[in-house]
Amino acid sequence: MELPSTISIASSLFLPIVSFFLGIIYGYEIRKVSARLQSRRGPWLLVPKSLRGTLGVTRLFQPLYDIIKLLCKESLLPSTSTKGLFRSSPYIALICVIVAAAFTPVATYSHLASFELSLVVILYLLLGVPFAFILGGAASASPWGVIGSQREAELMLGYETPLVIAAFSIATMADSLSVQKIIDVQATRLPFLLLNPLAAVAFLVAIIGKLHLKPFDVPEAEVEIVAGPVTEYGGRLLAIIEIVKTFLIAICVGLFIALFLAGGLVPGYEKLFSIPTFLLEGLLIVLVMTMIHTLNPRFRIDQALIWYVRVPTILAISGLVWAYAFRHFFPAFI
Amino acid sequence: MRLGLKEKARAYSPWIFHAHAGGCNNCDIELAACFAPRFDLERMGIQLRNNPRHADIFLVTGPAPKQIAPILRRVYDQLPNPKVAIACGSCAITGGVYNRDDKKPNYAIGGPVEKLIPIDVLVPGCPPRPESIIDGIMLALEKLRHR
Amino acid sequence: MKYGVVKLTKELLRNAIHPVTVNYPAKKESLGALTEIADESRGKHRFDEIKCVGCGACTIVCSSSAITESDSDLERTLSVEIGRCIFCGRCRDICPEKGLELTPEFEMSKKGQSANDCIKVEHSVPLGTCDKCGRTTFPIGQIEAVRKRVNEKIDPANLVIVNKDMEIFMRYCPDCRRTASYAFKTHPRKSY
Amino acid sequence: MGHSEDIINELNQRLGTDFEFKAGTKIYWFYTNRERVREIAKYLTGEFKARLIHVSVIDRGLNGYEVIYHYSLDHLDQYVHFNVKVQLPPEEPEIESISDIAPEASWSEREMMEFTPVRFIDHPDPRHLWLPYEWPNAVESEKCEHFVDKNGKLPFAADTAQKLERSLIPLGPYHPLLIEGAYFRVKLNGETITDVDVKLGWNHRGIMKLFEGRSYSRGVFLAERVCGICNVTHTTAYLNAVETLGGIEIPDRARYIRTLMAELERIHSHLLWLGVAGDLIGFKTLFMLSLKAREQVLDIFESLTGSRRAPAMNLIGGIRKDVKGEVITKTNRRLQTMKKETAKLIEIVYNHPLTRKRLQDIGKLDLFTAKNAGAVGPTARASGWKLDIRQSSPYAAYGPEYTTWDIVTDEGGDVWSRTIVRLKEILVSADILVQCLKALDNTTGPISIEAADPKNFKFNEALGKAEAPRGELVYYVVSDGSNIPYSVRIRTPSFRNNALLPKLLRGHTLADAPIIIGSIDPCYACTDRIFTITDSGAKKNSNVATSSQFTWSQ
Repeated sequence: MELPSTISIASSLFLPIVSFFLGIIYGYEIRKVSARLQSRRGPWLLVPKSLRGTLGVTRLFQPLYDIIKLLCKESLLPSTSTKGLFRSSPYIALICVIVAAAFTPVATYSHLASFELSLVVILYLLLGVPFAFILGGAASASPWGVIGSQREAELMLGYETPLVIAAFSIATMADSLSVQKIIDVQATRLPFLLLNPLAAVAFLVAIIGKLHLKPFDVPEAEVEIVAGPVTEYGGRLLAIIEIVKTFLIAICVGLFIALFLAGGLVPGYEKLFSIPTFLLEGLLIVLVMTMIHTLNPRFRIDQALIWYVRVPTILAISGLVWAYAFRHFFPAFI
Repeated sequence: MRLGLKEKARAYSPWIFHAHAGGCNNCDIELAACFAPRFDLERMGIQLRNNPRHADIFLVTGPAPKQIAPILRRVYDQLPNPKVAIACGSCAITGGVYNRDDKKPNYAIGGPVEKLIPIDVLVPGCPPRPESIIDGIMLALEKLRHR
Repeated sequence: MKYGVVKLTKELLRNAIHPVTVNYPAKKESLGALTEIADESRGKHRFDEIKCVGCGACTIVCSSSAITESDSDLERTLSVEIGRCIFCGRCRDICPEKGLELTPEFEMSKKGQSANDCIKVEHSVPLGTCDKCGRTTFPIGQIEAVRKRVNEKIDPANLVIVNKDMEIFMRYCPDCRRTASYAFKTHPRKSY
Repeated sequence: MGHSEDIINELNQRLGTDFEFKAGTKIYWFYTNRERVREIAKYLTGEFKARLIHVSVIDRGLNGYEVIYHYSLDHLDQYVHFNVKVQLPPEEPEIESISDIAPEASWSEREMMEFTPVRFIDHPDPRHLWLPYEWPNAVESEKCEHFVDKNGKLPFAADTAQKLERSLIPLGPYHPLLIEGAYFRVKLNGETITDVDVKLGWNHRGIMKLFEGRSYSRGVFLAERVCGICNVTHTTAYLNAVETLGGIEIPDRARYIRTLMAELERIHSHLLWLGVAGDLIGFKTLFMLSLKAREQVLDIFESLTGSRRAPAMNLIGGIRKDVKGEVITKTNRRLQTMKKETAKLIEIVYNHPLTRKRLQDIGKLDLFTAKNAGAVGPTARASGWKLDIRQSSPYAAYGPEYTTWDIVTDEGGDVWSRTIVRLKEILVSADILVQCLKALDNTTGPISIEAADPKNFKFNEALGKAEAPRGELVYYVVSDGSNIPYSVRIRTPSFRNNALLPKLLRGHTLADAPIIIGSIDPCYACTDRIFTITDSGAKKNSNVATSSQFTWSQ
C-alpha cells in the first residue's frame, strides 16, 4: 500500500459527507414509500403553496431537518445515569460510522477501500455501533434502556453471524478482503448477486436487522419498551444517534452494492457511469427493505433470534459452502 | 421575514408527544385518525413520538383528573426546550362537560390543563375533528419557531 | 399461510397508486373534507341576527353550561363559550325560533394561554324597558314572538281582548304589573 | 307460568324471602338481612349459575346504606335479574364480603369501600383501587408496602428492584402501550412476567357524582362522555334504565335507529381495536389499513348525525333525527365498501404467518376461569361462553321479532381467538345493519314519544343493560321523584375484564404484555368513571372530596 496522498485524504474526508446525504435520501425514501404503501401521502415532495410560509418548499430532506432541529435542542441528562458513558457513547458510535463511511466505496470511489483488509475494518466498525448503543442504554439507568440494551445484544448475536459469514463467502469467491478488489473482480465478470444469491439474501436480511427495520425492530419496540436504548436520550445526543442511523443506512446499502452489485459498475461502460447505477441500485435496495418493513409485524425477541439462526445463518453458511464449491469447480471463472 | 435554518428546522420537523390526561378517549382516537391514511400528518413531517424526551409538541387531551395532574406536570418537564403545549378538546381547555361551572368544581378534576402547565394553543371541539387538530398544530408550529 | 403476505403485497401496491389522504388545507368551497356528505354539521355556532329573539332556551338545555345569558343596561347577551361546548347540537334542536345554527366551520383553534383566549360566539338582543319605572324587562324580539304565536293559536273570538291585555303585559315589568294591577285592570280579581 | 316464576317459587321455598315483584320488567328486588347474604350468594351462584354483575351501595342519608347485589339469571330466562338488598344502619355499616364465593365481587366491593363508609369484612384485598393509596381511608394492609414508600407516596419510574433476581417494571401511567393512563406494576424475571398488580384511577372524573347534579335529559350527554369509543352504548344503557323507570316504550323506528347506531359503533370499535392490536404487535400497516376502513363508518356517522364521533342521537323516549330517504341508500353503499375492506383485512390477518405467530397461544383464558372471574363481552365469548346481552336480555331492536343473528364464539381462549371473535362480529354487525336499514325503509311512525314527568315515574329504581363492544354494560339508576337522579351506578365491561389481566399476563414475556393487555380491549375511560357520596351520613368521604391538602394545582 502506497503512502496516503492528498487526494486520498481529501476523498476520505469527502466520502462521509456524501454517505450522509445518501443516507438522508434513503431515510426519506423509507418514510415516503412506506407511507404510500399504507395509502397515505408521506412527507410531501412539494408542499402546497398556502403552507410554504410555515413548512418550506419540499420535505425531501426531512431526516436532515430532524437532525438540525435536535441539534438545536436542549439535552437532558437523567440524574441516575452514569453521565460520562451516557454522554460519550453516541460519539463513539459516530466516530465508528464516519470511519466506516470513509472505507465504504460510493460508486466504486474510495481510496481507503483498496486497503487490503478494508472489508474486515468495515465489519468491525459497524459492530461498534450496536456496542455503543448497548453501552448508552445501560448507562441511562432507565428500565427501558436496560431492557432495550439486552434485546439489542441478543439481536446482535442473531444478525452479525449471517452478516459476517455472507461477507466472507464473497471474499472467498473474490479471493480478497479488500472491498475495491471485490468490486474489480465483479467488474470483469458477473456480479456476485447472480453468482452467490444465497449469501446476498442472507446479507440483506442481516442488514435489515442491523438497521432495526421491521420485523426486527425489537430493540426499539415502541409499545413495549418506549424507545429501547435511546429512551433517555434527547436533544443533541439524540441528534448524534440520528446521524449515526443515517450513516448506517448509507453504509449498509453501499456495502451491499459493493459486495454484490459490483459497486454500480456495468461491464463495458465507463467508471463514471457507475454513479447513476449506484444511486438507482441503492434506491431499489431500500425499496425492497421498505417493502419488508411495511409487510411485517414485529418478531418477539426469542422468535427473531431463532429465525435468524434458522434461516439467514443457514443461508449464509450454504453460501460459504457454495463459494468454496464454486472456487473448486470453476477456478478459471474467478 | 427571514428565518434562520434553526427556526426553519423547528417548524419543519415537529414531533408530538400525546399526553392523555383523563377524558373520554374521543380526542385520542381523533388524534389517531390524524395519523391514519385520511388525515395523514406525516406529510408535514410530523411524527407521533411516545417518548417525552424526543418531543417538541406536548398535546394534552382530557380534563386532568387529580391523580394524573402531578404526573402530567412531571412529563411536561421532561420535554427538552424549546417546546409548546396544545390543549386539545373542550375538557382540556375548561373541563368541559366534567366541570359544571367554576364556582362548583368537580372534586375529581385537578385541571383544567392551563392550571398545571403553560398552554400555547387551544383546540376546541368535543371531540375536535382531525382538520381542527391539524389547524391547531399549524398554529403551534408558528409559536415553536420563535421559541 | 404465505398466501396472506402475497395478498397483502397486492393490496399495498394498489394502495400506493390511490392514496386516500384528503387535501390540506381543504378548498374553501368544501370546508373540511367530508362536511358535504352531512346535511347537518356541528361546528361553530352562529346566531341568526333576525331570528334569534334572546329567549334563553338554549342556556337551559346546554349539557355543559357553555351557553350563558347576561343582561346589561339595554341588551341581553347570549354567549357560547366554544372552549366548553361539547357540540351536541341540542341548542339548535330546542331553539323555538330556529335562530341558532351550527355551521360547518370546525377550525376554531387559537393561540392563547387560558380558556379566556378561546373563541366566544356572542349575540346581543335589545331589551325592552318598562314604561312605568324604566327598568329593563324582556328582549323585544321575544315579546313580539310570543305575541305572534299567541295570535296564531288563539280563538279569533277572543283576539281583541287578549291583544289588549297583552299590550299591557308586555309594556311593563313584572313588578309594576303587580303593584299597578288595579290601574291596568289586569288584577286576577278584577272580575269580582 | 313463566320460567322466571318457577325460580321465584323455588327461591321462596328455600330461603323464604319476600319479593318485590315488578311486572313487565322481570327484575326482582328483595330485602334480606346481612346475615343471609353469603347464603344467598352461595345458593344463587352455585345452583342457578347466576352471574353477579355488580355490588352497589346507595347512601340513604339518615336511613343508612343500602347494599344491592345484582344477580343476573338471564341465561335461564330473558331479562330475569335478582337484586338482593341489604339495609345497613349508618352507625355500623359493615357487611361480610362475598368475594370468596363469587370472585367477581372483589373489585366491585373494593370500589364501594373506597367511596362509601361501608366496610366489607374479610375482603382479601381491601386496598384502594381508584383513589391514590395515600388518600384518607386507605386501608393498611400487607400488600400496601409494595406500592407505598415511607412517605406514603407512589413510586414511579424510580422503582428499584426489591430483590436482586427480579426487576420491577412500571407500565404506566404514561406508556406507549396504552394511550390512557393505567399503572401496571410488573415483576420480571429476565423477560418473563412473574407477577402483576393493577392500579386504576388515573382517569377518575367523578362522573357518577356529576349525574346526581343533572336532569335526566342532560344526563344523556354526560353518559355519552363516559367513554368516547362506546358512547352510543352508554347512552342506550342509561336510557334503558331511565325508560324502565318511566315505563316508556319507545316506537319501533327509534328502536331500529338505536340499533343502527350501536352496531355502527361496534364495527368502529372493533376496527379500531384491530388497528391498535396491529400496532401493539408492531404491524403499523394493519393499523393504517383498518383505520382506513374505519373512516367509512365515521362517514356513515357523519352523514346520519352530522358529527364524526359522539353522535348524540339518543334521547329519552326515542331518538333525535330520523334516518330516511336518500341517506339509506348512501349508507348501504358505504357499508358495502366497508365490508369489502374488512373482508380484505380479515383475509390478511388470517393468512399472515407472523400475526398468527404473535397472537396464538398467549394470554390463555379457559372457560372455567372466565366464568369464575366474570369475564364479559368478546373476552368471554372467545373462551366459548355464549354470553351476549343482546340475546339474553334484548333491548332496542335486537329481539327475535326485529332482527335475526347469531352469537359469535370461539373455543381457543387465547388472543388469537379474541381477534377472530371480534373480526367475525364485524361481519355479524354489518348483517344486522343491513336488516335495520331494510326495516327502516319499510316502517313508518314517530321517532320519539313524549318523555314522562319524573314525578310520575312508575318505579323508583331500574337496571339498564346494553352490550358494549367490550361486553356487558350496566347502569343502575335510582330516582327520588325529582327531575335529577338520586343515584347512578355504572358497571362497565372493562372494569370486569381488567380484573382478569394479572391472570392472563403471568408467565408470558414482556414483549407479549402489550398485546395481551390490548386483547381484552381495555378502556380506562370506561373503567375510571366513579362517584363519591357527599352526604351528612358520609362525613369521612366528603373529607376526601374537599380536603384542601389535595390541591394539586401548581
